[in-house]
Amino acid sequence: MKQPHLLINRYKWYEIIGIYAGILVFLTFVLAPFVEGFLVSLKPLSQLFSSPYRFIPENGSFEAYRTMWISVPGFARYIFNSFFISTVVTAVVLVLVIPASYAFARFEFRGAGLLLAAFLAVNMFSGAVLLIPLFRLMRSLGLLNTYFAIMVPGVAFLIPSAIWLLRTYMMRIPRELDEAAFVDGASQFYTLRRVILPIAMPGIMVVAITTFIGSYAQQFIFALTFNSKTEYAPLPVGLFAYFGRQEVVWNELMAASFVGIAPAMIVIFFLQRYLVSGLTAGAVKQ
Amino acid sequence: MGQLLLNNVQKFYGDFEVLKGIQLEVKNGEFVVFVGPSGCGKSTLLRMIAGLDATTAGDIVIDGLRVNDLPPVKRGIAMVFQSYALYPHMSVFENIAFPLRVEKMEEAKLKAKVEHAARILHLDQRLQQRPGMLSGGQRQRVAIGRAIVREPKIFLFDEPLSNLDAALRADMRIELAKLHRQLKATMIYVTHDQIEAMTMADRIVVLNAGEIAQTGAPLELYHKPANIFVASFIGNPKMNFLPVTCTAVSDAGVEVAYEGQKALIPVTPRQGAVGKTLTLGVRPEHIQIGSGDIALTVAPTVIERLGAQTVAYASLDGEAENFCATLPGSAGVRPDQPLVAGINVADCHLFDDKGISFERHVELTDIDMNLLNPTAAA
Amino acid sequence: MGQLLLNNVQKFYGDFEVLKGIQLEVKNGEFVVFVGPSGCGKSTLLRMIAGLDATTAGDIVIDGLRVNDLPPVKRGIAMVFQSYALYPHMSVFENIAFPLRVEKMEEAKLKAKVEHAARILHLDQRLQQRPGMLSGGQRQRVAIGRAIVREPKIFLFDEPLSNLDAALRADMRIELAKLHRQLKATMIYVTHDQIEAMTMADRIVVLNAGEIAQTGAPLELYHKPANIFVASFIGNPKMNFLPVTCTAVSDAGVEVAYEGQKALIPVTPRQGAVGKTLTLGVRPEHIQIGSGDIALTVAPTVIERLGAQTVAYASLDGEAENFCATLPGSAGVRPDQPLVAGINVADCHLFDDKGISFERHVELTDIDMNLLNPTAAA
Amino acid sequence: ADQEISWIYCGDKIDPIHEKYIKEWEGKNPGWKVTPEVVGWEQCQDKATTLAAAGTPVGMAYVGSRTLKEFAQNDLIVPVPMTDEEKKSYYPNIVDTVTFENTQWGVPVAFSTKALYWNKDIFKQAGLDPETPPKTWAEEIAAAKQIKEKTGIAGYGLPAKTFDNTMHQFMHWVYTNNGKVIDGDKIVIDSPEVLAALQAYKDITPYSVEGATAYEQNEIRAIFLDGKVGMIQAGSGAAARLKDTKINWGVAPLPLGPSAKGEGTLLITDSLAVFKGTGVEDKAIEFAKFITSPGPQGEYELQGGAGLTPLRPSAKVDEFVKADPSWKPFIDGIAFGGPEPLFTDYKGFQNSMIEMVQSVVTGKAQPADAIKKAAGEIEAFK
Amino acid sequence: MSVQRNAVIFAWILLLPAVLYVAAIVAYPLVDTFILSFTDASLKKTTNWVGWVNYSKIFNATFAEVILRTFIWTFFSVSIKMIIGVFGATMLNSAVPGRALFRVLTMPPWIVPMAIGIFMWGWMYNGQFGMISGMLQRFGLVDAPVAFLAQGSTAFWATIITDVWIGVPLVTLYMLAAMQAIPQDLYEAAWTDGAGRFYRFRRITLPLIVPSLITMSMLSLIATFNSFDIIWILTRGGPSGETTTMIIDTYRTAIGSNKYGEGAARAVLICIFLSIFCVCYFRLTSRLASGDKR
Ligand SMILES: Nc1ncnc2c1ncn2[C@@H]1O[C@H](COP(=O)(O)OP(=O)(O)OP(=O)(O)O)[C@@H](O)[C@H]1O
Ligand SMILES: Nc1ncnc2c1ncn2[C@@H]1O[C@H](COP(=O)(O)OP(=O)(O)OP(=O)(O)O)[C@@H](O)[C@H]1O
Ligand SMILES: [Mg+2]
Ligand SMILES: [Mg+2]
Repeated sequence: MKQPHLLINRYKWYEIIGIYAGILVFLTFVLAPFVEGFLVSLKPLSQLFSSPYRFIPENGSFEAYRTMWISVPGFARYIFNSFFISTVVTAVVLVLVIPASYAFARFEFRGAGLLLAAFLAVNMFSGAVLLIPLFRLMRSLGLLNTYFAIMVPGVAFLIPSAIWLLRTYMMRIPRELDEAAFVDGASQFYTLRRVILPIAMPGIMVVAITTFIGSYAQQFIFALTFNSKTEYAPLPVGLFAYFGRQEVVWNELMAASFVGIAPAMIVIFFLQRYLVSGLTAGAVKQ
Repeated sequence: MGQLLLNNVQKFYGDFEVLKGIQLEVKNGEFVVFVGPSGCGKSTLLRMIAGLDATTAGDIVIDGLRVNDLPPVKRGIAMVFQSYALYPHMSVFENIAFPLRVEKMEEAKLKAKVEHAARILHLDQRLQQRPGMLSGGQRQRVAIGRAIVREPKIFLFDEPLSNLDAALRADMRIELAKLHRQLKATMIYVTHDQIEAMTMADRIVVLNAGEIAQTGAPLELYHKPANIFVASFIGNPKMNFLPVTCTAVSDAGVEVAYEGQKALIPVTPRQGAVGKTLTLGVRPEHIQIGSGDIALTVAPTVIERLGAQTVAYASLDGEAENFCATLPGSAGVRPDQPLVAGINVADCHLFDDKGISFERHVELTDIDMNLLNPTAAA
Repeated sequence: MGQLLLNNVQKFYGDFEVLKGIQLEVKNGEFVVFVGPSGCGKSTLLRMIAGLDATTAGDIVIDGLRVNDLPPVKRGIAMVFQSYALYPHMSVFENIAFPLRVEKMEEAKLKAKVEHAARILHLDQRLQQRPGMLSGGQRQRVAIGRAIVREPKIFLFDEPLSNLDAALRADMRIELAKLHRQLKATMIYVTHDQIEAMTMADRIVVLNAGEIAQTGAPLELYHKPANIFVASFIGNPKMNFLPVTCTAVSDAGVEVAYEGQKALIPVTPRQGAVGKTLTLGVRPEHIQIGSGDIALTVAPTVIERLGAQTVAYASLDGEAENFCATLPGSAGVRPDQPLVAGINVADCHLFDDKGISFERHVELTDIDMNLLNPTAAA
Repeated sequence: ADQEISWIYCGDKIDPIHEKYIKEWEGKNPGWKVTPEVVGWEQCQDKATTLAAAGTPVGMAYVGSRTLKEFAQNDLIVPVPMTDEEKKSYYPNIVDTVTFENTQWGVPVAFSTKALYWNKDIFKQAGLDPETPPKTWAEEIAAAKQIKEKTGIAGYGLPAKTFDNTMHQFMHWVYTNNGKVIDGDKIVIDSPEVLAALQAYKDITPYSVEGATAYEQNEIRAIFLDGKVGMIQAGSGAAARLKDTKINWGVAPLPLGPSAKGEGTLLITDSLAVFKGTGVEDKAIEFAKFITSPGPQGEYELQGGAGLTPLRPSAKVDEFVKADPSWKPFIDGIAFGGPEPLFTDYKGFQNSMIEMVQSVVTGKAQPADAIKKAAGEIEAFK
Repeated sequence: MSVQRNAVIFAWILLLPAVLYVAAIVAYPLVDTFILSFTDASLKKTTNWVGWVNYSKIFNATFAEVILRTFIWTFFSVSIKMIIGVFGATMLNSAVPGRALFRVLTMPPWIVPMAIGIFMWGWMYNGQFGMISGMLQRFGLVDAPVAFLAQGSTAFWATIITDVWIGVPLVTLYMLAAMQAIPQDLYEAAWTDGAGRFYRFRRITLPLIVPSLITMSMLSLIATFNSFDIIWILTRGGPSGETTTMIIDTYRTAIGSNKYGEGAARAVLICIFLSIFCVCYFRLTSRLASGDKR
């Protein structure tokens, strides 16, 4: 192994063991349910419920990963819907949130703190309670049973945390950059577009990723209530198609979950550096 | 044209009065340096001229037009920020071209202008690089380039060199001075480094706690500081101060006593000084080893040998500040070995109990023929 | 005790050789300054001595013990970082007390030590404040305080003054020099500011691209630089260089020709120099107006008037660098008015085509009695 | 254009038999379309309610019959009166499950009853006669005890998780002891019959699967399928699954309590409710009756596996039972079965009942106290 | 002056789209909920204004229990999240080979649809067929299956742990980011002074991530207080109501029993509680931040 140049990062053997043990414990906690889920996905349905507990399933196979496509024929469509909805939601959130965060980060105006708190308050109401009023709203907007039925409320509930994150990031961009552009005669929109936007890109990436995931995996209740058309249903709703009247097709459900989150995992894998460094910048309080 | 008039300009932050009625006129083509300790309001004043900060009271007049309510771009100024404020995501070319892009200048003309500015600033080779790849001095020049292309009437600089190291700072000083002569534009330059002020300014404005302490040509401030504050701020190492007692006053000057020694300081006398405690000022470079009109025996504690000169620091009894002497070449002083420091009365400055100086009998025009018409040299 | 021996110390970053076999001995109580341009490896070397960076090859020996594999605390060193590295969440007291807390020193003793250090550094009034509320110079002293309390054998400083402004830097220089005399500890100090090097060092180590260019007392480097690199690095403004042709060699020195003028430079001659192009070096402070052994007619483009001295810069035909002269007081030079710059051969340096200097006939002990036993002064 | 009857259809996909008959009905009724929306079991009921509450009801929805009272009282659904002839076609007591204020509010579409399954191998292992299932609670408890003590295997599978089914399971015990929770408008839970049932719960708990409150019926069934419990009470679906295992099993009517008049069970039906205010109510009723008429319904419920019990007696059913005797106990229980008690706040009632059961099973309360507490609570949910 | 005013107008122009959007979509339902909380809204077609009745109905003996439980549940969940998050971040912040991969591996609980993650935990907790009980039996630590959701005590902790699991990735990531923002030279300085790894963690890392820790725990607190799916799917608030929190209670009332008015009153109450928390938070952080400025 190559030794690091920084001696402070050079570990004694027992420290290395300690760290890896720590990581092992931590990742065990984080991943154990997935191991369980994966094992379930490998078991034939008849062997799902058998004791004593066996770690390596008997007759394990990847059969469920094949049959899942057959028993819920629309599954590919659900994944596509999730992707499509999340992409649009992310785009809309960014369009709304970037200017708003900039305003919060840069301008001092009366009520800024209150407004920011109000945004946070949106998160304090749980979706379940707001369901019926929201439904009425969606209906009067004529959005029921369209992609918009899922996207529109999704955007609204993802805006607050996105503003919160991006604002902290933008506060770290030196104010002189705006001022320099101002002195040079750039309009404020021009400054936002040509100066702030490109510099805030890492922060925007982080917000984009968190919004995307929030929308990809977590927005279940709206999708379910405001949309009745299978062809628009996103992944989480689609997964519930594996719930039958009498029982759940557990192995296929788990297989489908793994297949469903794979695209997002791949995205994360390639963006993880960006994610951590972007958060870093945003994390520092002024 | 780039004339600037500050008429009783005031600035409050809440109840805190940062600038207390600044009155100043800057001529076209003049290089004016605002200097003063940290927090005295230099940046604030510059930003008010630029149009970045609002003015609480008073008028800012550029070329006869009151600009208080105009945005920066309409004031005909350009500003170079202490932090350079370069756009990290743009190439050097785009950074310099930014103001022109804002104006929507046509591509060919823009290119020509940017390249011209780059040539002046020796940046031709760097146009395609990002600011992150440049050294401090180069970044500085990019920031200046961005100001140049707009052809402003007035350049504003806020401590542009403070992020650079000593050698680079010296080089950039010279380049800026050359640039001033080349562009013949009005420049207003903020620094708290008195060497920069001395070397670049046609005229220095010394600010102290929101007020103008003195305005004048560099050597005027050096030789005839208006008060203790200016005297100690201008000159490096800074002036030594000794408490003296005024014993007599005559047309020839003021006679003072320091530890039993009497000396006649050639300054314009003032009534009622006799018997008071005054402050005698003498610059380190005016102290010589051996006797003088006043002689002090001091034991230097620290000796700095710069080769070209030697600086000796000593502690005087009862004084918090070091007593300092700059001696030519490799003077044969050694730490803790007492020596006699001689002071000539002609080199002395005298301040009253309020810190206001007595006018010295020095003819500035003898020292530098430019002094009384500084812009003629530019 | 704080003796340090670097024995053929090397450092690679990947394939990039940052330090190329450094050989150096530092005596107990010595104040050694590492100086060199940015990126030459000063910080790396210091960090290797501290035990922060790994050593690729060679030995680092402190007081006879090879410490390559010891952690910093076991090496008996203390380090002051360029960024101060103060703990923002702790008071000044706790910052200074940190090393003692690590040692689990008992409270009363700890308190006494911290307060003693604070007194030395004039921080008594600040002990309860957070670093964020301090000025740059005060922060600097807190960082030093943290180093002092450990009573290390060797202090390591990495550009401790580079974040301070000019006036503060001058003050801190003096304080550090005093501190060195007070503590009598070995100090190794990194800077790229040659003035700091000159004023504080017992001995300067000039680094260039990972190699030691020269080691010596400040005035030794000033008067007898070993090569062009050192010559141009030491001294401010930097030495002027002129291309000359060697016409003859004799015991008295080397005869060179510059634009038709011949002059005999009093240096120890070397074989095979005749006919070659050599480089003549002369410091700005050794140029006088009027005739000399060599005379140049130049038109200064920029004049810097510092009051105590005047610096004139001129461009020579075919040279990229400015030709610079430091003239005493308020010399009567004006921009663009040609003048004659005279150079005396006794002040001249001569370098061969590889940049190695010819030894000058100057007796250093004539200049400063301390020079050849520098630690005696400390 | 076509007029539409929207239908919230619970499940993962439309049953092919329903699909077939929708086509048929659409063929017979030109200009009408039935548009089922498949919603998972967990959410379908809530979704229908939400839509109705928000003022855009669906044409028709598949709901648990227990909610019909609440819907009806709030004027969300229209009555679907049955002719006497229609009523008669069903097994006894079934019509009661959709009846409130003397009229019918839904068309039964699915029906389930429970019977007792036992594991013959475990019985043998415990020294019990593998061919004689317990007939009374006392026998059942004794058998469970013997199994537990002799083999270490749990004797009985008692589901008591916070789930709908926990109350259902208890109601089976109530109905096999001639008990009642509500009579007309009167809460009668505080009766000796119900108390006996709860006492029996308490008695059998020690010999039941450890941690009853962690399991609902499907989990208990899975344990039975795994051969880890001696007896459970479950629907017909368990039989279909047992056929795939190596287990030696039998199914019998639910054991009876001391006050029983005959075999009993809880009759759970799901119904098609027709919502008010859609403008297609009449046509929806017509369709609902068609899709549950003996032909299509018979075909649908006798597929097996889904755990359904036939709604109506018929020759086909008899034939079916003959071919597979394991169906018999499910149908026999209907005679003395009872409906899910109808409450205005059914969920509130159910929560109280679950609470009552759990407090006894976990030993936190004595049966008598628990019933008293529940009786007080459910008064508010009428 | 005019410069200033322009800036304020511009700020509002920037804010307007987001504010209008959120107001349009969320404000109306919020206000509606607020109004609803003073009515007897239910499945009934007519609703009547009932004033404070819904609120007064809430305050009974079980509600006090529910509130207390909610606080305890939230407190433990948030604290454990923070502890594990900081622990994980510390581990992932060590310069050991493979850490990029490890970082990616922390994210799945965040990415997987929440319900699915909870189902997986349901499997884990299952006494007969689950991994935990199975492993415990395999290693002979228990001899009978342990059903973790059967007793109130274990179910309480089981739901907390699942909630922690879902929240941990974001906390870890955020804390990792905060740790990376600490200048390396502070650690080097401490090390030269002889501070060991643990000492450095305790005296430097920990105090310096406090502001981020507070921000995160704040956001986490809001989410945790309203954490619904976990308890609902795992235990439905049981057994014997021992995992019933305010949000479960609210859901049961509003959606389960269709008492929209009473449900709304509970929702408003939750918002009030959280607002009080937030105000305290702002107070706390502004004090800490001012003390910590560099
Ligand atoms: N936004 C503000 N609100 C309140 N006070 C301010 C503000 N900006 C500056 N000040 C105060 O105004 C005074 C002058 O500040 P200014 O930045 O002009 O000083 P400066 O002379 O440029 O100092 P430096 O040399 O350190 O840059 C300072 O005391 C500062 O604290
Ligand atoms: N971690 C590293 N990896 C690769 N190269 C490095 C690393 N650290 C330093 N270097 C290189 O080593 C050389 C010496 O760096 P060092 O920091 O010692 O310079 P320095 O003399 O201290 O410069 P400065 O005056 O700018 O501080 C530089 O060229 C630098 O690019
Ligand atoms: Mg400033
Ligand atoms: Mg360095």
